Amino acid sequence: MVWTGLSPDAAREALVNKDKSMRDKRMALKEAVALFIKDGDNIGIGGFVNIRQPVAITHEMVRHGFKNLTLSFQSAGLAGDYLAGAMMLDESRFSIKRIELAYWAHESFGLSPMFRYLAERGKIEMEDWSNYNMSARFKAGAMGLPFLPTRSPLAGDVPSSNRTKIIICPFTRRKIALVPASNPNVAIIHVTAADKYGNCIIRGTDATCPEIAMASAHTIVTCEQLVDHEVIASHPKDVGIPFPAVDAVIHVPFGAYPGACRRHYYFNGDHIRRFHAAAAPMQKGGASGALKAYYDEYIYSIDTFGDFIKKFPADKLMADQAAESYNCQRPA
Amino acid sequence: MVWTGLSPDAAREALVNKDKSMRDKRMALKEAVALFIKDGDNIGIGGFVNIRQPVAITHEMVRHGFKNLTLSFQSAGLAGDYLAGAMMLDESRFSIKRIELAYWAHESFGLSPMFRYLAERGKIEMEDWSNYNMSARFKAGAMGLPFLPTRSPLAGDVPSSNRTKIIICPFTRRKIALVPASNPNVAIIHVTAADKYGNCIIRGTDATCPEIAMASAHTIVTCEQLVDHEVIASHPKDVGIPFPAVDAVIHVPFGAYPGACRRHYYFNGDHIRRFHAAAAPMQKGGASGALKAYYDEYIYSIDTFGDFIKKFPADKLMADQAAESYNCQRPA
Amino acid sequence: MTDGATYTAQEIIVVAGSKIIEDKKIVFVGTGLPMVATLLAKRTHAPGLIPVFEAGAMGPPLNAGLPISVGDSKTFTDASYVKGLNAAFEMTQRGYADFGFIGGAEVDMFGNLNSTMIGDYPGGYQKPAVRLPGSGGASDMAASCERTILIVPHDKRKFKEKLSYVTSPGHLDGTPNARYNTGLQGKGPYRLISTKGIFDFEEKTKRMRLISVFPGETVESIQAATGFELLVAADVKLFAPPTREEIRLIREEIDPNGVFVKKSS
Amino acid sequence: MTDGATYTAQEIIVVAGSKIIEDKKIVFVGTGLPMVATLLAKRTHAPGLIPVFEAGAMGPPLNAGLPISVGDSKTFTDASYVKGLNAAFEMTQRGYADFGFIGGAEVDMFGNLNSTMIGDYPGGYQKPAVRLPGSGGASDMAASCERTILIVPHDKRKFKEKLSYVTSPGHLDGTPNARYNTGLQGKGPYRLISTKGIFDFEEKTKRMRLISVFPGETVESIQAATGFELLVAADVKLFAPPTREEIRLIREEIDPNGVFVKKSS
Repeated sequence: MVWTGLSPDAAREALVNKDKSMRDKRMALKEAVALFIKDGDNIGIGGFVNIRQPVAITHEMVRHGFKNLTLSFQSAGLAGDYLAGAMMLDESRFSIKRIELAYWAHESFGLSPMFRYLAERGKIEMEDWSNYNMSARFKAGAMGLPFLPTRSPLAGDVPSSNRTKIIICPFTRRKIALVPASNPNVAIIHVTAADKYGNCIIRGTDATCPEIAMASAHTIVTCEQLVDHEVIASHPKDVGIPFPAVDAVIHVPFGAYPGACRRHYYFNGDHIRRFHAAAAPMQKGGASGALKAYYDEYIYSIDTFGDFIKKFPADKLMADQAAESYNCQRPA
Repeated sequence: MVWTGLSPDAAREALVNKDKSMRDKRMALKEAVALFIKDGDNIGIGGFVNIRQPVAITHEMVRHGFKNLTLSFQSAGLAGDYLAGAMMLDESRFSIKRIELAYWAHESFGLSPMFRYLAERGKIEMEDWSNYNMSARFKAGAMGLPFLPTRSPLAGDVPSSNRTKIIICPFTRRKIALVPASNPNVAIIHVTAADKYGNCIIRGTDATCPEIAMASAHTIVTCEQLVDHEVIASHPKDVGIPFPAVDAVIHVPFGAYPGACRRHYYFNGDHIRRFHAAAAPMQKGGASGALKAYYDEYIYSIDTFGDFIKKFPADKLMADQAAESYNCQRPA
Repeated sequence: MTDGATYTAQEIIVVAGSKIIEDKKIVFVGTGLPMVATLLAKRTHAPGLIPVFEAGAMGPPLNAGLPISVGDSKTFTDASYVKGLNAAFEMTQRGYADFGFIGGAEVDMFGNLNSTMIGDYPGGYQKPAVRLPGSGGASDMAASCERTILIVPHDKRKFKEKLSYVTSPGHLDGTPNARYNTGLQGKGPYRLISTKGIFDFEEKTKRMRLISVFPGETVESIQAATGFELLVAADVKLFAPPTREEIRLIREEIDPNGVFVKKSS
Repeated sequence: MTDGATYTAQEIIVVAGSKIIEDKKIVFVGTGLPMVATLLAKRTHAPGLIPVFEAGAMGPPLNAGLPISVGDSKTFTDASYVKGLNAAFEMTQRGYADFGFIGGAEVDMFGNLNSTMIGDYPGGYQKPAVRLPGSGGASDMAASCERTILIVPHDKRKFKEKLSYVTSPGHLDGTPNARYNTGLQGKGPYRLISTKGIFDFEEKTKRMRLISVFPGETVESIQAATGFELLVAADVKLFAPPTREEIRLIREEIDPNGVFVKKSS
């Protein structure tokens, strides 16, 4: 097995045949998820740990139900958790077959009980890489290359856990690693602002969102702000993802919540802990009741991500906005 | 011969041992050129054709005098011309040994008589690459890699003109080219704005300036505007070249003139043609008088680039500024 | 001429070039006449055309007028994306450029182009008879755009059996899958526009084939000005001369200063 | 203790870590205690320290306080350069990171770290006894920072003869030029800070060597808590306990909410 998404030749062919024109790509999130994601797809997940993860898109994916997905990311937190939690509850409704990853946990918010549950029971294939490996793999895919060379990690057990090939550099005669491109079927990305054509502005870290979007056959983008094209085009160097890389644009305020989004809101740590607490019993061998209750309340019983956000008290949402406005002070 | 600048290992070693602290790097252009450039060096030239070429730096290099330089660039116009013209006049005072290039001419302003003079008389070693090859070579150098793979041009005579190695990709089993990194000794770059530490903002095309600066052992930057660090740090995503990559910062308004610089001035085509007209007789086998007169008037008889700019009538400078402000309308 | 416009050889190239480009496609635009043809297409049948320039601009409306360089400030204003050369070529390598519009000093029957040197390669490489500018981005566009449109002024010394140097790979030696086998992407040369007519490349042999004759030329006059044997399509068309409106757009609106389209004098 | 401060095991790690970092150097900061140590260094002896975070920030002053993630908004405000993960790791690969500050769940005598899994590799890789988060950027920092500073809580089960899995390469098997020969860059592990003392890696054998003992510990107590034979420096030092001011800075200014430095209760 070399390619788990599209091969480089297939990725080029798909892009060549795609309608890359500048057209209105706004649609409902439900529609985008149903239109572009299929069972068995390799999904490239944007953001980094709990920063700008495509949380709203994962909720909609859970509601829709998909089977045998491959998830590709460098470091994920909530996006992985929401998909994995659905699998913990009912594998016939939602399942992940394989993950290609560098890190799945929550830094100061601790380990992911969902990842531990699936991994320690042997329920998913794992392929471990480093953050730079996964970033370089998406970048190779975005550049239209079959691989990129890297100097890390090169030694230890990471290279033997995956498809890295170590060669002798023909110029230096020293060892160097080649990591194969990742060209996912669908990229799921949350950005700070976008226009209706899909030109995206990302504040704070780009993470590897531009690379994942350019590498994938299709890209679904949710955005905190939907702005006129003229506003974005007046600062073209701010555009991190250009419109031809994007297939669907959905305006979803708080789309990365309870994670953080630069200039908009800081982490809701309480809710992250509450979500994890609901999964912890199953990870420890206990019952699914708490996790099922969480999914019923926050995902299955509602129709849109807007309904999820409405479950938070306005003063809590405003407090998380205020915390971010302290991190990043600027007049409106 | 594999490495004409620093080898990848030597480039890393030089950077590891360099003082990368955040300190005031302002100095006179004369001082920077004398301090960082040596005979025999490989010089990475920023800009693209006649856009944001480091013209002021090349004037100072000509006044200083250097021998046996290697010039590395994707597409150059005026910067190459000013250095080459000096060699045409007196090889014992200024000489280029080798060029690694994709293009040396002036688009709508025609061919370079200086390049034709040196090339057609066999006075310089040439190594032809494509624009993407040279860009990827600088990028490999900037990334700390010994090479990058590329899919172009792969066929035709360009790969056999240079050190490209074509291998079978171990993942796809298709042919792919590897181009060796370029790590010049010194990068010469003109930017739109910089702070005293060397954080640079580039408007319009980045060309390959960030890559060249990050790849080189030393970088000399001239800037149209020298601004407070706080002004730049308030928009950190606008920074194209970060301070540790820069060794000298010199405030030189019109530093790319008579070429163009986005948001500041458009081309002075008349002066470009006048400069070329001075070199044309020698290219056709004639006398050096016109070219010598040009260099005497515009470079040798004066002390700084400010004196060069003063030779243009204020209304012409203002007209070229006005032309650019039409290209790129924005209130001050 | 249909409506009585007079025009120059460069002007008919521009008109022919603009008509070959399709609307709503991404076009990687080389310097010179391709820029004029792109603007003409955008102002006539292809308002949704998306230009890309190698210095890094994607999708500018070009409202500030004709760029005189592919890194011109006019290419960045109101663009959708602006980076540098690496980004432009990486996008092309990825498959984002539907068309590439390139020129050359010499062409052979398989659409390979020379823009590097006149002389003997490799023997005379370090001291060429005439040194041309070099590849620039042309060889990259030729390697990785999905389809390329070539522009070469027609002249027996430019349409050659064997090039001094192959800068930009076309259909190589014309053998089946020649491009794929060398690692290239894209379908290669799609059309060639000269000062005398329009050519495609025959499916099986990949040889240059005359498909359209400019006014005043014949199959014979074009073959006579060509240094190799041309294929000729069964249904060669007579290319309609530029209209008054097309010429007016070129002369008055697109290139009023004659930067690339020289004024007939 | 010199001035009578009481402190926790995490607090002395933070103080030791901050003292190892040199002023005016670029420090690639991993998540957790390294962030606290970096802020403490910046507010004491190393105001010119330049932090880099793997999500893409270079040189932020961190005036908005302690980041709780290496991609935290606080790392971007007033930074000198902000891109994404590729840029941060490319700079490191190029040689821009003088120090890398990383943690792990297990360490061996050559400073190799595990943060991937507890269990049997490769046999039990797809069903580990305990699945840890994975490398993240740690293996990249270990591979390409010029010198690395490791932080591992001291425990016989964590200081092991053989790791379950080598995530982040240290001095590998300790043979001469082992790192260079596998293609790695940088000098590898420089110091290790545990909850019991500070270690370097002896020049010739690359084995972990005790150089500084935290208050309350002895060479013997530390060896007893270590799963392999430690080397011991000829002049082992007693590490001075944290000062009241250092503890105040940590508790009141740097990590007042106990995000990474747990409050003793």
